[in-house]
Amino acid sequence: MFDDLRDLYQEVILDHGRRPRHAHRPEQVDATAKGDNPMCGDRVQVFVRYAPDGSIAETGFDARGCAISIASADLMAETVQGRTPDDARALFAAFREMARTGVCPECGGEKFDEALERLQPLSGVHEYPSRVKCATLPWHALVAALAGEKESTSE
Amino acid sequence: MFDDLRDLYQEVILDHGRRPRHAHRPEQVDATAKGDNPMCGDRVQVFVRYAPDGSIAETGFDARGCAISIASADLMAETVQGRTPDDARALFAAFREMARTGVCPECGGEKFDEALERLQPLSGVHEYPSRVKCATLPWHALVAALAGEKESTSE
Amino acid sequence: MNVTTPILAPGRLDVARVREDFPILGETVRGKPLVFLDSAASAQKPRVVIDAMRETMETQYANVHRGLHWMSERTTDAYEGTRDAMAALINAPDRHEIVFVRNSTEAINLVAHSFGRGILKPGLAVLISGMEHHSNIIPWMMLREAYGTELRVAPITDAGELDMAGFEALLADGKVGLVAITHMSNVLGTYTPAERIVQIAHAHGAKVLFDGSQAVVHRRVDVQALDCDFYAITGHKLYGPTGIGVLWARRELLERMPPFMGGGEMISSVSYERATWAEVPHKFEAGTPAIIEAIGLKAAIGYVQSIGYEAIAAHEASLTEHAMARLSAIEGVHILGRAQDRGGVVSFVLDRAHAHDVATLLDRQGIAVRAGHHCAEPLMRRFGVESTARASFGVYTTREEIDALGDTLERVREFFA
Amino acid sequence: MNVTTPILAPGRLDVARVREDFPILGETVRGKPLVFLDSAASAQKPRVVIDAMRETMETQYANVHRGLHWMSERTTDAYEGTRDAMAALINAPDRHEIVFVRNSTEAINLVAHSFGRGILKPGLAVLISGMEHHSNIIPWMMLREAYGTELRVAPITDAGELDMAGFEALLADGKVGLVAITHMSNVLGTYTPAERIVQIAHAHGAKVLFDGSQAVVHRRVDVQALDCDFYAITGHKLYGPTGIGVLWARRELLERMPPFMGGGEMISSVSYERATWAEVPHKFEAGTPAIIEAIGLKAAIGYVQSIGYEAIAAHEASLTEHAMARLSAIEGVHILGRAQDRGGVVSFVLDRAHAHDVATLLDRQGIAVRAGHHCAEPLMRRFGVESTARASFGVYTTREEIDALGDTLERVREFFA
Ligand SMILES: Cc1ncc(COP(=O)(O)O)c(C=O)c1O
Ligand SMILES: Cc1ncc(COP(=O)(O)O)c(C=O)c1O
Repeated sequence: MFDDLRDLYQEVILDHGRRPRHAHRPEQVDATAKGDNPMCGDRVQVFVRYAPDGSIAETGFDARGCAISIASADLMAETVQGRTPDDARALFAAFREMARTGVCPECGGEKFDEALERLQPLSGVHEYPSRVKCATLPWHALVAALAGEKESTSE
Repeated sequence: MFDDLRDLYQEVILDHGRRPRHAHRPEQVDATAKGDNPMCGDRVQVFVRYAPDGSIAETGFDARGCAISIASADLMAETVQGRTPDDARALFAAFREMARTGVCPECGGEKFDEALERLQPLSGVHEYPSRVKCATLPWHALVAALAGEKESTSE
Repeated sequence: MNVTTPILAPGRLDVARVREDFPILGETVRGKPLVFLDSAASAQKPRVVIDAMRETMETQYANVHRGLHWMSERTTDAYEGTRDAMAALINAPDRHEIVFVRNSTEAINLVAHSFGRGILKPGLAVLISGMEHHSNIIPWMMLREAYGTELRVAPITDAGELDMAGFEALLADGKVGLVAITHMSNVLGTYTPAERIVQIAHAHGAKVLFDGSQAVVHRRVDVQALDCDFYAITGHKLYGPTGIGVLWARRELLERMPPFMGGGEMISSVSYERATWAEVPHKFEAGTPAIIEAIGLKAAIGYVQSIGYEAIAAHEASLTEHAMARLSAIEGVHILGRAQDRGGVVSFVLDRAHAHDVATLLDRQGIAVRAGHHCAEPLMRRFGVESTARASFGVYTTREEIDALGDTLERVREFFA
Repeated sequence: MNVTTPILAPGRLDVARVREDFPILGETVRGKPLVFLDSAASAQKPRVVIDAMRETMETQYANVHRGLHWMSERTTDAYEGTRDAMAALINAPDRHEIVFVRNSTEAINLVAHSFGRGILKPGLAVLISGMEHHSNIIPWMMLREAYGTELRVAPITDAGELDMAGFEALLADGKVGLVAITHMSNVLGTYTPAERIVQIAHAHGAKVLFDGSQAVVHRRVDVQALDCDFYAITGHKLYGPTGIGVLWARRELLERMPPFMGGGEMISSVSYERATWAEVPHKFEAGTPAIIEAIGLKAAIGYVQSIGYEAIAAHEASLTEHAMARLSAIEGVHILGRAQDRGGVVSFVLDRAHAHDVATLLDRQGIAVRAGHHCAEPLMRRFGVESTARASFGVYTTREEIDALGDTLERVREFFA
């Protein structure tokens, strides 16, 4: 019955949505920001710990929301680890395109290939426009944290 | 071209609209009230002088408005002269019915026959609903004056 | 059911025939027939409403009032006719008590602004309940902010009913000037005991406003029998167009209230020094009104009356009973609110699944439900949830649609198990 | 004109083909073909608008925002699309600057309320002109009453133009916080010199609101070129539905302005203690908006653009020139206003005949004109009249219709001679 929905709720999403690996506050927090989608009530706070070279050493989060937003936060934490803030932003741009349209032909180049493959299961949201923000919300919060802001919205 | 319009603008209306006989303030004024149609800007003030027996000795008016409202004020002044306030009110009820529907089958009885015949030229307004108030406005003011009020609206 | 039955046997609603009146119900969504269970957010429109609006624009349209020409006179008659129709629908004693607004949100804001600042004495309180829609919360918070009016909140029980003892206690000090309460909750389906609310409130010197956004869709409202002071209605939930709603209020209150907005159509005379206001209700209707929409609303009122509230209430009661039973039977489904007197709105949560995910999975099967806080965040908090899924019913809802919801929910549960 | 011409040769309007787009123009009134010269009060609706509304209700309707289902998503897309269309029409830099309201009256009231009480410092003044519609007078009088804001009125010349020296003089003391002026008079047809007004006002530290109710119907409006701060638009004059209008405002102002009405859709989070507002423009759009009407308005915008403002302006200029000449030639007819820069609105009085009587006689021949004070009493007084008759033109108006007006007026004159 829900075979078509497997496009959206792939096993990896259900799994990360149910048992997120990064849903916690790191011991050391260098930057944090909240994201908030007033249209549906999803809320997330993202925590960042930097490595001495300024790259992202660790990301954690505290989220209330649907399977998609939690899975997205969790996969985000995995894929930005070890990246510079600039690269994390570029990866977000690529991911956002993918979430909106289902594909991202001109995205990133080699250095993002593996990350985007990891994020690919979330691309199914493009068929459910009101869910796109669920997937991008944690990223908005991350980008706000990297910019030293306290809040973001997914608008 | 305007043959049909003669129903509405009969000669008597054009005549009374152009040269009203009662468009003045009597020397003695026992009661007065203003009427005001905010929807079209027509304004009229009606003055009443009572006879010693309490009947209407004289009615005058000061009006700004269309031919219909002025003719109606003038014909009103003619037809209420010498009547008791109660009869003037009853005549208004009959006239209002005529203005709204074009006829007034159950109206008044003998004592109003002549007056209604005199007012009959105004019955054409019933085909122009927004003009009905032009014809009834002076009457509203008269009735307000008879009741000792200062203002009325044609609503 | 006999095919020769008239559309509506007395007290009985022939849902198959009703559905033919709603063109949209033939649509498919994601390849599946539309199952529209989101009528509490906004109802679909019957053909008579669509046609009334179309015909107005095609054959008889001009701006209303002030127009001394045929098209304007005819349009004015049609537009003003809605006032009569609405007055009849809710048994208002006087057609001048029907004020046209955009929606019930504006109706409540109008009262908060004009009655709140113009009549309510400073220092008095407004009493709402714990199950209000934001539209009946925020205007009073804004009034508190601007004017110092206190805001009190009557508690609700775990069953989702108004706690009458708690309600009365909040009136005890005589400082409540206005009780503003929903007549039917858009989340719990609860009907509040309107007559008793009014009796108690009036006994304590408070006026009463009902937010009738939901109630008037489902049962007969008689403002004289209720004896309330204000009643807010929104057209788009009553099978009418968007952009049109109604505030009913007692004429003596409307007379005393200052206008809300200023502009064309609401004045009697204007100089730069002074303006005098038009008679009620025009005093509250500044600018060109929603003419075409009012005319559409009249058609919607006629439609509802042609079915009859008895038949509507019976139909929805049976659907609701069925839905409560069907959904309760699903493991992990929890329904919010178990009021004795309730209408066709069922909110629920499913263990291990977020309401948004539930809604998306249902949508995939063409089933439209709402998910979120339903503009009632404080109520969500009261029940300890962030959001719920909500199925809501209208005249066109069928038992089969509820079965489809139930069956699909079973699969959703498995999906997230 | 060649029959194979596309509907609209560049810069040229084929009125016969335009008329086919308006179903109502085939109607008769009192047995005569309708001659509709009352577009300034409200325009007729082209088929694309009627169809867009009908199709929405028949095939794709649900409440917008918050809906996680297909119908709601599609309706939201269509509704939000109007914001983009309107932003493009008036060259707004940011779609979030388009706030949906009921009509321009509400747009101006919103500014008077939120900017007036929220931003404008107490003791400052609002400067309007002597040719405003009541909708751009009363809100400022109400603000004066509630908040003490001074109200100033810039004089106009006998030709019906803004007296620029007088205007500037009223700004000299630096106390004017807002200039609120019509972009085109609904009585005189005058276009005000918008760019100059803005330059002068800004130089004196005042913000500028234009009442664009009339102007945007007839010529291209570019809010960035004008450099104004607020612009008010009403949909029903722009060939769109009733019940929908737009306030455009600079985003930084909207961000700072407090909300006008409270309710659903305009909040970010709510507890009884505190509410935070949604992003602009949603902060100003409480409650279910006029969804179907917004979608209709988008169709109207598309229609206007498909004809093009150049063609519209050229067509209306030629009609206006013809009308001025034709009516001036009639003995006893006096036209109000002789502005250099004017649009398709001609107000006139006829000696010995009251405007209402004129309108009724014209109506008898199927010719619809407006008669009265046109919601501009102070302007009437300025010209020493109680009321005027007014003929106003739209894309569908023909030279022949103006001739019919002229010929009939000749007879009216004789009738009252
Ligand atoms: C110049 C002007 N301003 C304001 C308005 C008010 O428009 P609306 O009634 O649509 O709010 C009108 C039209 O009536 C107008 O012509
Ligand atoms: C109980 C209740 N009150 C108020 C509203 C607000 O209605 P509207 O958005 O039409 O103003 C709604 C619907 O959303 C409602 O269900």
